[in-house]
Amino acid sequence: MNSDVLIIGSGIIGCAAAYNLAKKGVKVTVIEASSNIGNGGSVRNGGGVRQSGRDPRELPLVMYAIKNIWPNLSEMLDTNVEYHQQGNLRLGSSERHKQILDGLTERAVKCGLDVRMIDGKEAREINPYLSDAVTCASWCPTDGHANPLTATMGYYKMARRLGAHFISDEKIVELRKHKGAVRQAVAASGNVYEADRIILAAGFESRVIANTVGVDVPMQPVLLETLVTEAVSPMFWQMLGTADADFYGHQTDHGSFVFGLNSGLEPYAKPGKPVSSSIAASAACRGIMHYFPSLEGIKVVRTWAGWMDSCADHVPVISKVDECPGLILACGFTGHGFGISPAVGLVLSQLACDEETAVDLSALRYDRFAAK
Amino acid sequence: MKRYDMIIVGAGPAGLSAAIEAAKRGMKVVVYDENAKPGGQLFKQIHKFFGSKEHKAKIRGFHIGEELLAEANSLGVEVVLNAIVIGLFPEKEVTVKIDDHVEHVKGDTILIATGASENMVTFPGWTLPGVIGAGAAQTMMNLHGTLPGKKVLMLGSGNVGLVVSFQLMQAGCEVVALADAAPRVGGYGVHAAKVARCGVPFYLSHTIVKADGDEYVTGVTIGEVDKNWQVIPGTEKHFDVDTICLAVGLSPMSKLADMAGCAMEDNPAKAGFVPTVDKYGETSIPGIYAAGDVSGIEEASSAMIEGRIAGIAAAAKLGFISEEECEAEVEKQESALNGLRQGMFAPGMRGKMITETEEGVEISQNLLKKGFVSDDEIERFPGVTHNTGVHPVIECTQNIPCNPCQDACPKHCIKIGSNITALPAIDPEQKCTGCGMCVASCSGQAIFLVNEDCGDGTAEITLPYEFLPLPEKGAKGTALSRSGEAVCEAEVVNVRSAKAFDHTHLLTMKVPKEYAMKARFFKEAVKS
Amino acid sequence: MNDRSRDIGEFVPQPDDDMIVCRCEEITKGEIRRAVHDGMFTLTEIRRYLRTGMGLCQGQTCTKLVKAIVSRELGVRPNELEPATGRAPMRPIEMKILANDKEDA
Amino acid sequence: MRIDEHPILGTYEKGRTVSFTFDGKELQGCEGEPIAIALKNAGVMVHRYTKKEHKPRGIFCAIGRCTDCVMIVNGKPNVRTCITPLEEGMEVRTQYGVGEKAEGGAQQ
Repeated sequence: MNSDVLIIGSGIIGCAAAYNLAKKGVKVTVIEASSNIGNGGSVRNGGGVRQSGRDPRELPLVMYAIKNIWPNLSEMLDTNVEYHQQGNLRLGSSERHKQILDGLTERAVKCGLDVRMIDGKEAREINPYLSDAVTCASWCPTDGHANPLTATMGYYKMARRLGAHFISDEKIVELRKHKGAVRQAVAASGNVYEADRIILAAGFESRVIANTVGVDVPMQPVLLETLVTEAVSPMFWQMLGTADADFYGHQTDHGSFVFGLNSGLEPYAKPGKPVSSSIAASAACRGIMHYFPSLEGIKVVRTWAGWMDSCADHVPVISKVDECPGLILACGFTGHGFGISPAVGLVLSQLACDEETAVDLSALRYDRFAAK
Repeated sequence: MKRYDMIIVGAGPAGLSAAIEAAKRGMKVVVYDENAKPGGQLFKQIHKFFGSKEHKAKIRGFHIGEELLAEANSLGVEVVLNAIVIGLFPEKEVTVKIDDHVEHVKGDTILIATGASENMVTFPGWTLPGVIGAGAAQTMMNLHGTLPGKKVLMLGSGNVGLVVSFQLMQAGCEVVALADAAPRVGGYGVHAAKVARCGVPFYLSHTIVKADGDEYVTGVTIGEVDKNWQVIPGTEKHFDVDTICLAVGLSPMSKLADMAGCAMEDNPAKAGFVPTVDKYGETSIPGIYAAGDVSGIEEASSAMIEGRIAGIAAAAKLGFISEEECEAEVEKQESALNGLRQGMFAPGMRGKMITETEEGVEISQNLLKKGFVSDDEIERFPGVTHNTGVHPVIECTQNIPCNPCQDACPKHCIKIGSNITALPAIDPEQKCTGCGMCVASCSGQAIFLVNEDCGDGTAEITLPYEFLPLPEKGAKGTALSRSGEAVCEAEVVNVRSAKAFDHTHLLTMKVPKEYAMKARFFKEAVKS
Repeated sequence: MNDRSRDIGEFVPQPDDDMIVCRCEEITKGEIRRAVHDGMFTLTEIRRYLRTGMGLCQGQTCTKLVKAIVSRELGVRPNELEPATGRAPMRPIEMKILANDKEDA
Repeated sequence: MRIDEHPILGTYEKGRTVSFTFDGKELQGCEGEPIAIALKNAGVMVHRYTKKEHKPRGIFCAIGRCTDCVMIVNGKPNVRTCITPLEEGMEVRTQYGVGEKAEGGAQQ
């Protein structure tokens, strides 16, 4: 099967790239290994659309997305992505926390971001549900959150409407070069897909696929866990995080709370099917209740786990590969790909069309791990 | 972490049976159940069960529950109630909510016996208060002593729909009609017949067009469906009801097995998404078993045997018994299970159209379409014979695995033989004494004692009666036919109650002798 | 392989499209059918896109109903559709109870 | 309506009669029975109105699965009344959407 651009992976990165390419009139095919569009980290995260706390190297991407794409995304995708831009509170309750938050804030201010440290009292003025345990917080008023599920499915829906071709239950196992350029992707089924450009956005699976053309990205699968609660009346709209990053999340339009969890055991999860740990949700509930005691009576209805692609230096690779013309890498998002995904989709479409990218990507090149 | 030899999720018939077999062999067993009362659905089953003596036939479901519970308790099984199993994690770790906390426990073996949930159908108004599941009706009546409503329409003619319709009437509701989109009654004919003779009209090939009401149900419209399940215009019938009861099948509640990572299959023969299990009930994860409805919808009697097998197999796995002992015991249970899986309603027969019995007798089409055997069909069945004096008339017309009537008769008038599904036949050589044990023993309430000619132009019919108020000797009223139609006047000449009858009273009514083979139920005249 | 661009025909409105199917989230038959035509070919995708089966009861009532609608729309047998994965907790559990977990009570 | 005597089950073991309130109105029920049963016997059919379509809902499964019968009990929303035992003095309220009826008649 022939296309102009082949995208491997139908997470929000793949879907957003497909949407932007299809909009340009490019013939694009998206191949998904699993049965469902949008598997992986795309549907297993806290939904943060935040600038604060980000590595300066990927900050321009999220700033671009927040300025130019997120505010209109629901309209663009004919899907309510539930975007709210009402700030991000990163909470702390100790001197150690304050040090962590001070450091993050200092770096972000250097990058020109409107973020500042506030005390517990001011934090409680912003969010009256916070407990007295909160003694400090970083506050970024232009941050926000959105719904990862509908955003991912919305990109898929619109890309498909615009003519992008999606195929699921088809696992790509090998890339092949043809006359010096990467041109073919071979599926486990034996099907061969050909394209002028191949975007590899298959999460941690990207590594083994890229390896087949002699390219390596140092990353490994790390478990992500999420919990969601019953719906309750609206309480607050800020995105929340903590200095220890033990939980992060927000209340959705629907009224439920979505929280990402971090029990510390995630890097040691057993390979294979992602499985929730028996203690992570309990630990997260303790953390949440420490800062939000009024949530103690709210019921958790579901927990789920998935793999994220944790890159050696915790920022993604979004890059052409010089020695493999035709191959574009988009992986290693390390659990914070959601907020930047609209911008990543755009720049990937620009890379694939050999256009200048809207955001400078030089810090996210594949060869940053190479010898000096 | 606390460790058990076996953790059982669900204290229903499968879970308790497994617990008994495992504990009997020395295992440390805990059973968790989310309900306040153990027994699963058994405590809502107030009818007598079918089967053979080994299957606890003719014992009412809730009594079986009590027996199992007593046995489990006496063996030291820990049954923890109001205990919600939250999840089943790797290394057979279970988290369970008890009171205000969550406990982590591990089992060397685990049995998932979570049962089933009810299927639903949609129609305009199906979300109105007053539209309830048949299980909800049972819960309200049989556990909480509360009527679900005054006038009820039942949708579904499977065993649940039939049994619950009867229970609704026993509790004091009026069942205005029983409807089913299928063209034929899905449950046991004897269950249908006992509902029909009370006067409940059956509407097969009918579905609910809509439920009326703004705040809650005030009525229902049903209509006949064509081959494509579309309502035929002009066939609509309206009933004033306050309750619509849905009994449209069950699905295995297998979420826990799925979460644990057991290999699953969507198998229509098992009525849904189930863990794949081997003959011991073991799933793809060694040491995790599944038994009862969660591994395929069947009767409670089958669930009990599946549970026993899993309990025995787990004991062998952990070295409490030898492989040989396990094989021998499992084989015994399997043959019992196979016995239950015989006849016209066996799991393998689902969806098959049966035209005649094993004996070659043509099936009553009227029974399948209207819920009762017509007068001209009844004579062809081996249990229906004529004799002078009092004699049993057995209106059991389908091959089902059940034989208590054979043993109930002290005079050996009733013959089923070694094939448990055979239709009961009458031995004309033996003399009926009219003791009535057969009438009370028949779980299908299909046996009557008839004296066709008392010599004075009348006949006497003794029938099983499980309603209140119980008519007294001398009560006058109407005799109803198999279809529930009033056919003649009748007078109660005898009422027999005995502990051995277990709440099935034997009502003897006198009718004109031409109605001896027609009158099958008694309706007392309203006392002025 | 599952080709998401295959022809499943046009979306044709039906008289009962406004019937509630997922009782918790109040999702109608029409919304589900439309989602299928927008490419949501699996129960998991329908769930992500519409929230069917993601309410308080976690799909205990509507799963089979949604399955029947989606399979009819796609022209496949219901058992060809894989149900959404079972997740803990099996019943809604309050945070303060979940937070209070112990090994030996 | 309560079943006084059942032909098979006889009479039912019930807890003592206790008072509780439903939307401020005092009602009686049996201690320990599900709240939904006490309400049913008091003639209450509607437990809540839904969030999107504001439609009435009541008992549906009666075993805690479907969550249709949820109400606000002692200030807590989304309480499954079919499996929550009745206690003396409980405050039971009709649930609108996911919580209390909002001021001015609008529903949350």
